[in-house]
Amino acid sequence: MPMIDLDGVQLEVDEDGFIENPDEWSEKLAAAIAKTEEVEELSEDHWKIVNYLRDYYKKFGIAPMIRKLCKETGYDLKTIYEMFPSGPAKGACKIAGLPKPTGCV
Amino acid sequence: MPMIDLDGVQLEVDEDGFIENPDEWSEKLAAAIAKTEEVEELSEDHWKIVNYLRDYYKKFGIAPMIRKLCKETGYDLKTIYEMFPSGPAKGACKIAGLPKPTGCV
Amino acid sequence: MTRTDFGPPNYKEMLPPVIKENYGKWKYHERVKPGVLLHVGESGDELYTVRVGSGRLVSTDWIRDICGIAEKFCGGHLRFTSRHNLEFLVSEKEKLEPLIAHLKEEGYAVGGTGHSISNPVHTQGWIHCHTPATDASGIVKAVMDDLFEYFTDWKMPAHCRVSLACCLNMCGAVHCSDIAILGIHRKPPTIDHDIVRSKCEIPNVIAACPTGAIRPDPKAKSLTVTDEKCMYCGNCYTMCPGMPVADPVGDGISIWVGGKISSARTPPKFSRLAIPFLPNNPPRWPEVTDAVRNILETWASHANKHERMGEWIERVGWERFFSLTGIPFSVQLIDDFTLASDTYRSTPAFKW
Amino acid sequence: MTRTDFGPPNYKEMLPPVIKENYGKWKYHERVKPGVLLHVGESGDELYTVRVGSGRLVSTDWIRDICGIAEKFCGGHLRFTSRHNLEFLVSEKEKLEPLIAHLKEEGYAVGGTGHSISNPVHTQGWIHCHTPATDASGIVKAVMDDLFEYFTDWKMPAHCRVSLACCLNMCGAVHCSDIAILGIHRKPPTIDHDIVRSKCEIPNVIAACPTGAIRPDPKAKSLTVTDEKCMYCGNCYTMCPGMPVADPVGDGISIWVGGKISSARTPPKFSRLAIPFLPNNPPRWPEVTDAVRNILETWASHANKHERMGEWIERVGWERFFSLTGIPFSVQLIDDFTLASDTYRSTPAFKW
Amino acid sequence: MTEDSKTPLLDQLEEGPWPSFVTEMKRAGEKNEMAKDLLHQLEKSYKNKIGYWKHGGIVGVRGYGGGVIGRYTELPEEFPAIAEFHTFRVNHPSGWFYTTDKLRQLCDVWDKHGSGLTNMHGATGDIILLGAPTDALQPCFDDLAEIDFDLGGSGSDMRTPSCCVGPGRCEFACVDTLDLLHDITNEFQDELHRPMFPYKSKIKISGCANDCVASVARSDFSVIGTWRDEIRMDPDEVANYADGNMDIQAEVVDLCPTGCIKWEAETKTLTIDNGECNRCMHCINLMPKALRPGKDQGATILVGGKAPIVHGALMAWVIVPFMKMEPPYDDFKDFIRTAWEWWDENGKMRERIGELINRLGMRAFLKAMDLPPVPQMISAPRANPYYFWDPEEVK
Amino acid sequence: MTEDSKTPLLDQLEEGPWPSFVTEMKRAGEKNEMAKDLLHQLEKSYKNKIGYWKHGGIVGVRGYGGGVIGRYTELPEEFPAIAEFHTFRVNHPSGWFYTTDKLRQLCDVWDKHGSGLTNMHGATGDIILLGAPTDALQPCFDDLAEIDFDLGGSGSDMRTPSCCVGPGRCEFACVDTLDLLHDITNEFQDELHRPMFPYKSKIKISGCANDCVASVARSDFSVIGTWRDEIRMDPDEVANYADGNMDIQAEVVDLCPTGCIKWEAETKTLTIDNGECNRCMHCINLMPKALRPGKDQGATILVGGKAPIVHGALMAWVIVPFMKMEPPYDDFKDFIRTAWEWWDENGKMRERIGELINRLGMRAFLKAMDLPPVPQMISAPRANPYYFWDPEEVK
Ligand code: SRM
Ligand code: SRM
Ligand code: SRM
Ligand code: SRM
Ligand code: SF4
Ligand code: SF4
Ligand code: SF4
Ligand code: SF4
Ligand code: SF4
Ligand code: SF4
Ligand code: SF4
Ligand code: SF4
Repeated sequence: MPMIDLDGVQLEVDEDGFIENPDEWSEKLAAAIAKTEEVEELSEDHWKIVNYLRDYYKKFGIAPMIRKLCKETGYDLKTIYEMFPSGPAKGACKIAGLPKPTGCV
Repeated sequence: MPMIDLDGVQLEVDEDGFIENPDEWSEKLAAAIAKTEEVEELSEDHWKIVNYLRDYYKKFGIAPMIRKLCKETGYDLKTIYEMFPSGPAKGACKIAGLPKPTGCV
Repeated sequence: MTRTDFGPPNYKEMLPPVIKENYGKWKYHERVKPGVLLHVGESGDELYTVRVGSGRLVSTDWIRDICGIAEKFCGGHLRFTSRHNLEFLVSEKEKLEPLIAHLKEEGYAVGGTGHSISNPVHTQGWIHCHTPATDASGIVKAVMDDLFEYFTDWKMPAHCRVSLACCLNMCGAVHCSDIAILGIHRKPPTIDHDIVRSKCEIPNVIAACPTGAIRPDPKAKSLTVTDEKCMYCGNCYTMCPGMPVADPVGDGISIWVGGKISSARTPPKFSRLAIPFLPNNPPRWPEVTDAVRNILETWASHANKHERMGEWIERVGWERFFSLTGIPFSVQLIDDFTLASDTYRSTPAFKW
Repeated sequence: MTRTDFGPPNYKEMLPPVIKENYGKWKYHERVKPGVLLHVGESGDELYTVRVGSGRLVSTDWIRDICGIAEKFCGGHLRFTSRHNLEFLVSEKEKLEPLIAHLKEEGYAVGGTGHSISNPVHTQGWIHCHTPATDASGIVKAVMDDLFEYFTDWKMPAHCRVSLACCLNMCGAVHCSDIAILGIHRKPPTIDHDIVRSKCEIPNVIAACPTGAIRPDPKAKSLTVTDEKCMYCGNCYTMCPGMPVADPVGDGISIWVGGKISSARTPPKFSRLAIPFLPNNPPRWPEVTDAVRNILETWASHANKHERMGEWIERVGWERFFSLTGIPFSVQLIDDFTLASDTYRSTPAFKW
Repeated sequence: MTEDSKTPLLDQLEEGPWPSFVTEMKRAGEKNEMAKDLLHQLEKSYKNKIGYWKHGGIVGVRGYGGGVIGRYTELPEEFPAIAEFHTFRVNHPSGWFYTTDKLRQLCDVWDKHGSGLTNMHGATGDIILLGAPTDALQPCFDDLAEIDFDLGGSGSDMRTPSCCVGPGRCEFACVDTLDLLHDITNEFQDELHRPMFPYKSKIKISGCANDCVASVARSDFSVIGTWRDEIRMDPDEVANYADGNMDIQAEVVDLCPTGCIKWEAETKTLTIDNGECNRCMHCINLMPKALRPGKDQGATILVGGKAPIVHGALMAWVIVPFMKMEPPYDDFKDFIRTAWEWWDENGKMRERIGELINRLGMRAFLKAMDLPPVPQMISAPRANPYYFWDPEEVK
Repeated sequence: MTEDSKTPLLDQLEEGPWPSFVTEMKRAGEKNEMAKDLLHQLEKSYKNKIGYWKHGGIVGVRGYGGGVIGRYTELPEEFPAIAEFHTFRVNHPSGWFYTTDKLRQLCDVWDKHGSGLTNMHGATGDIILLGAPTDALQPCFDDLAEIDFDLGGSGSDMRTPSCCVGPGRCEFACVDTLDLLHDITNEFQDELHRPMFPYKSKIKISGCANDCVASVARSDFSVIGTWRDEIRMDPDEVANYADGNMDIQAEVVDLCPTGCIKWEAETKTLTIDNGECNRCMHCINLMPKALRPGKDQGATILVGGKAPIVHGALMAWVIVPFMKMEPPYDDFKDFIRTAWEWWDENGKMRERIGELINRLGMRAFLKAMDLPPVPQMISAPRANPYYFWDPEEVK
């Protein structure tokens, strides 16, 4: 089972690097995952998106559709890719500790 | 507006003799309506059906389908017509104070 | 105690002798002329039928009149057809022409056989129903006055069945007619909540709505209608007097074409919407009579022999139906109900 | 920084000179012989195309091999077709026969043009997908080995397109093929609630079920499947790894017939179910190859010239399709999904 | 006539060659107040483009749950004679054959109790006696019973079945439509008179695929006569048609849907490949003297036809491709009973049997009817891959 | 060969005349461990009749949201070389034309980073590079970019569009399919590479109604070339076909779906009533030397085709009967953008545009597209009476 190192603690992730146990998510963990997705530092802008994703997921049990994400966070898709080079699904959702999206983000 | 006489009190009914205000229904009223439907006396058997209709209506907001009525009261349709010569819809439901059935009884 | 359950009169007692004798042993028939059929039995017996148009809404005196005629010419026997025409059954050939002459004299309409239009099957309308969007008998009268020549003559390439129903319940079963005239509402129900509360089985009303436009309103012990989802079918009103849909401005007529019933050549077909709305314009509904005549004559002049309306349209294509009749194509014609996608065109092969 | 969004190679740089010169100015074509087309430009230029069957799943070495051939005979140009065949583009007539000879020598399959079967469009199967009910390449290989004579020769009355998809997602777009081979599951998903809980977007999974068989189970933070409502489409698994449907016993093949794409003569048609289940029997799936051959040959021997599978079936009727092929009619063939009622027969006019 | 001036709109419908219902209403109105008020209310509808009948009404006669349609005007003050104006549905004799005696008796009863207006006939087939007050219902029915006219159906019962003229006057009939109709109407009196189903249920019987009672479109159970053997042919009569003004190639052969007829003009020989004939009736219709249905006759039974409420109109579907139809018609009666039983057990309120089949699937219906699936039931197999397996089968 | 004995089942697929993918796998396996493990895992699937790939996988390259399909074996211990085995979808050049140089470059890149196995091509049209480990993805893409191969689509984006050979080698082409494809692929790079829609969206372009890329069945936007004027005819060549072995009456005239062709065998004259022709291509297909599409060319645009998930397969529907198709194709691009906008705004998760049109109704879609309803959009008008009115219209 692949692992990710969080301050020396090893947490289980799946092959794609998504955390296995959503309850383990923490802001620190997010930062650690971010590094694997070429996001060196989680800026306020990054957090805005990560938090939006988490809130949305908590509320609806799914990740939002891209159009919604852009509309509601105010970032266009280009900017989101600049912030998360691996994109909203692989990058942002992973960092936000969401399940691997099968839908659209 | 047509009226029905209940111990001297006049209650509103529609042209078909269904009571206008369902809240006015009472056992006495039922007996009065019964007379208009050629049911001279409401026997225990009659009441079983009338009560079944009322209970069902209270629970589901509609009159039961005939098959259900027969199954659950144990009377076959022939017997019901013997008891209520004008039939379950025009006779029994009217006596039970239900709204005029548009469905099936 | 009243007798019950004794059933209809026995047809055997109603049959004229020639039929009794040739029952099930008819050999062939001929179409003698419009309105007149000849059936010949294996025995060689002949039976002439003279078909007479009927307004269907008739008085007992009219019935007595025709009884008189039947007694004079047909041994006291007659029948009605499945399209409500009257048929005089003549077993003595020599009485045929006198009967026809008598009928014409008395103003009866002889016709309706073979390649003619027959009596439009129709319904109650304002005469006796509670949900009509139009009248029935009046439009039929206006249309048949206009198309009378097609009833009394063989001027069409094939059968053409015109039917009318005054609301979407379609008691006229217009849904498989060559030309159907259908009353439609165009406004959602106006709700009388008091009536709904005291007189309606709310769950049944909700279930009655084909588009799910009705929702319960438990607080008001009533219900609400989402107007945008309502297509005015009136089924809620059927279930509940508190939801009338009729309206002098909203109500009117739609025209449907291309249905058929018989399996001759092609399977039965549903009628399809050609004109979504024409106004109610009593007493003679000129927009309707014009539309029906236009469709009928366009078909009659373009179709091949024995080609029913729907067969013709399928051969030339609906795009050609609209260009030839000059009927404008409107968005209502495009289906959006359950089987809609089957009616969309999935090919670039169409006509301009 | 990596370059992005530069798009595919420009086709213009890929075209052989003869095409550049005659681009958009081709005048006509001829079918020289099976596998060989001739296109003639308005300029008079000729272009021969030699079509070669491909297994589609190929190694880089194979690509290099064909590059070698194209360099020798075609000035270093080649193309693939929309059905994954390989085409050598020969602008010098004298190289045509040597090319063909070379191809045959090397064991390449020349054919697939005109009234022959072409390469079956197909999918990943057990090679690379997570939802297959069968393999793809293996069945295609077995079927084409069996039908090879129909690839290299013109023995059929018209086109016949065989396609394969290994699950209901139908990546092979088999839904409009003359003969479609489709992998199906036959068991409802087995649910791993731990996975569902931690890895699945439950609302999306519920919405993914075409028949509404899935309900939330809020207590377990998971979901339940009503097995009787499940028709094993696997869409829930697509959405959620906790709901696999694959099963060695349940999985197998269904056969569909009569679809088409082109609008020639008739509009495109959907393929329709002929055989609801055949077992997975690797490596050569004999039940499947037999079934395909039977259908193909029954059609080929009964259809008129230019009559595709679906056109033939519509002409003779499905009842005749079943009696001629000897395929038993099973209840699964009767539709019960959304548009079902359109497929029921509403006429007593059918064949015994 | 001062009377006339009150109905200026309707008066216009007394002109023209087609028989005028307005004239009929006036004739009845001359001796009957109800008919007169009806005329005037109708004039008002014509003026205001709206009807004036109240919703519904439940009235009836003793012992029956159906057969009378209750109706009250919204304007009882203006039109008191039609304050109550209920219609009887009177069960017609098979094939709508009458003796004039019988009709005269009917007229007398109706003049006595009702408006004097009728529909000959209603769309379902009944004699419609149009308008009587509540009090007149039972006496009127009693008098009808006296002359042997029973009521038809209404409400959630079996509706009055009907049939084409069949063997009474048609050489095409492959079923004794009149007899079958009479027999089942009597068999199912209880179902006809005492609503017991989820909704209405209609049976119509046509002697051949011309379907002259439109059964396929408007009955839950459509019975259509057909045959299994070969079309009978009289070659001489074929030749006669050809000698007449019929273009056999164009009118018959080219229009045969299965392409199974050949015509040799020179020898005047018609050949039918009966194995490929689908018995559509077209050739027989055109040459009744020369061609006749085969001798091994029976009926195809189709189920589920209906008007559009609630889910769109349905045409009936082939369920039994062929059933012999001979008295006492036990197979057919069993079939109907089994189907009703399944429907009654599973149907929702106001769900016709066709809708139920659609909802639960043909598979469930065939299973309940214990019928094997055959290709004759469908025009094409399914195009979607969403089908079910019995877990027993998957082993 | 000891190697062989490990794959007894697959070995059987090396026999027979059709090219063997097993042979290809073995060839690749000779130099590549991934290919070898893949072969062995497949053998295991053949034995056990089940696949061994795990569910899904989200991997990719920098800056793109699609283009790589993640895949992991369930049996990494048994088949370690394919523990990670992701595929690239590489955007093919219009019409799948290649120079051998280009292909050789591609092979070299793929041998360097991946399994050495490919699909030429995938069902959508991409070059499928079959299997590379996660770490190899970015370097491989970098090398691909070096030789000008960009990625195609995957996920909820515009998928790699494709087209028929068109003017490249077909005299029937009424649209410059190759150019249009190249143009829009470049135009919509963002939509191709960065999933942003409710679900996938496919565009396919065929030069004529033969639809050689099967666009009508498998694309959300199907562009099919056609014409508005008259079929061009060369009467001499018609006569030549007749002199050859073509039975023009039987093969052409009788099969014309509109019956608009006449053939006089004696004078060898073919007449087409172009007004009634529906441009099905049949006659042109049969006599390409004699008949050609008209000169006023453009395309019909159909919308909504797709495979069966979730509500059953759809074929695309005519939305624009005719659109001129000339560079810079602005009308077409606007059309696509407007449609995407409407879909993106209204679509549910995983709802294709055809399903959305079905759900909201064609009326809503046409309104959003600002298109007038025309009969060319339908094969038949509605048969149900359930239609809507704008309250504005009812006055
Ligand atoms: C009398 C009647 C039966 C009855 O029991 O009342 C009847 C009687 C005959 N029908 Fe009919 N049909 C009668 C209603 C129908 C109906 C039902 C309807 O219209 O609602 C149909 C189905 C209509 C449809 O397809 O939409 C019907 C479709 C036919 C056909 C098929 C026509 C076709 O080509 O599609 C034939 C065959 C023919 O006319 O050649 C036919 C043929 C006949 C024949 C020739 C049968 C015979 O050998 O006697 C009868 C004389 C027809 C004529 O009018 O020329 N009958 N016929 C009905 C007369 C109704 C009327 O007053 O007009
Ligand atoms: C090369 C290719 C286009 C491409 O861009 O790759 C192509 C090329 C031609 N097609 Fe096609 N078709 C090609 C896929 C298709 C498809 C798509 C498919 O099969 O998935 C179809 C639709 C199939 C269907 O209807 O189900 C297709 C339906 C046709 C038809 C219509 C046939 C019919 O009667 O229904 C024609 C006309 C004809 O063959 O007479 C046609 C005609 C042609 C012509 C004659 C056009 C021309 O003038 O060059 C080409 C040679 C055909 C031949 O093989 O004999 N092409 N053609 C495709 C070859 C695929 C292959 O390897 O077999
Ligand atoms: C009288 C008659 C029309 C006529 O003028 O001939 C008629 C009149 C009514 N029909 Fe009907 N139907 C009549 C034949 C039909 C037919 C035709 C047939 O039976 O062949 C149909 C179409 C076939 C079918 O059953 O589907 C028909 C389909 C309906 C429907 C829609 C049923 C459906 O499932 O779609 C309704 C609505 C309902 O049942 O609530 C309906 C309801 C009604 C009601 C009871 C109105 C209502 O909403 O409650 C009408 C009473 C009018 C009145 O006050 O007299 N009527 N109705 C016909 C019965 C006469 C008779 O017994 O002979
Ligand atoms: C690779 C390819 C099959 C092949 O072997 O060629 C393919 C492979 C997959 N398809 Fe596909 N589809 C492929 C062309 C198609 C096509 C054909 C086409 O594009 O012309 C279709 C039918 C047309 C359509 O889009 O409707 C198709 C309809 C689907 C569907 C059902 C979509 C629907 O709306 O019905 C799914 C399911 C999904 O999206 O969740 C799907 C899903 C998939 C997935 C991603 C599996 C999944 O459930 O997530 C498969 C990945 C396999 C793998 O691991 O490599 N694939 N898929 C094709 C893409 C290659 C390429 O890019 O060139
Ligand atoms: S069609 Fe409608 S309005 Fe007319 S009689 Fe039937 S239910 Fe009444
Ligand atoms: S009229 Fe019809 S659509 Fe409108 S609310 Fe009533 S039942 Fe629903
Ligand atoms: S058809 Fe199904 S199993 Fe086959 S590749 Fe497509 S998604 Fe995978
Ligand atoms: S396999 Fe298909 S039908 Fe069965 S539960 Fe999953 S989504 Fe629903
Ligand atoms: S249905 Fe057939 S048998 Fe009955 S009257 Fe019509 S033609 Fe004659
Ligand atoms: S009955 Fe119909 S199918 Fe049979 S031969 Fe006559 S026309 Fe042809
Ligand atoms: S679709 Fe038409 S233009 Fe394109 S290759 Fe096929 S035949 Fe030629
Ligand atoms: S293109 Fe088709 S419709 Fe037009 S003339 Fe040719 S065959 Fe007939």
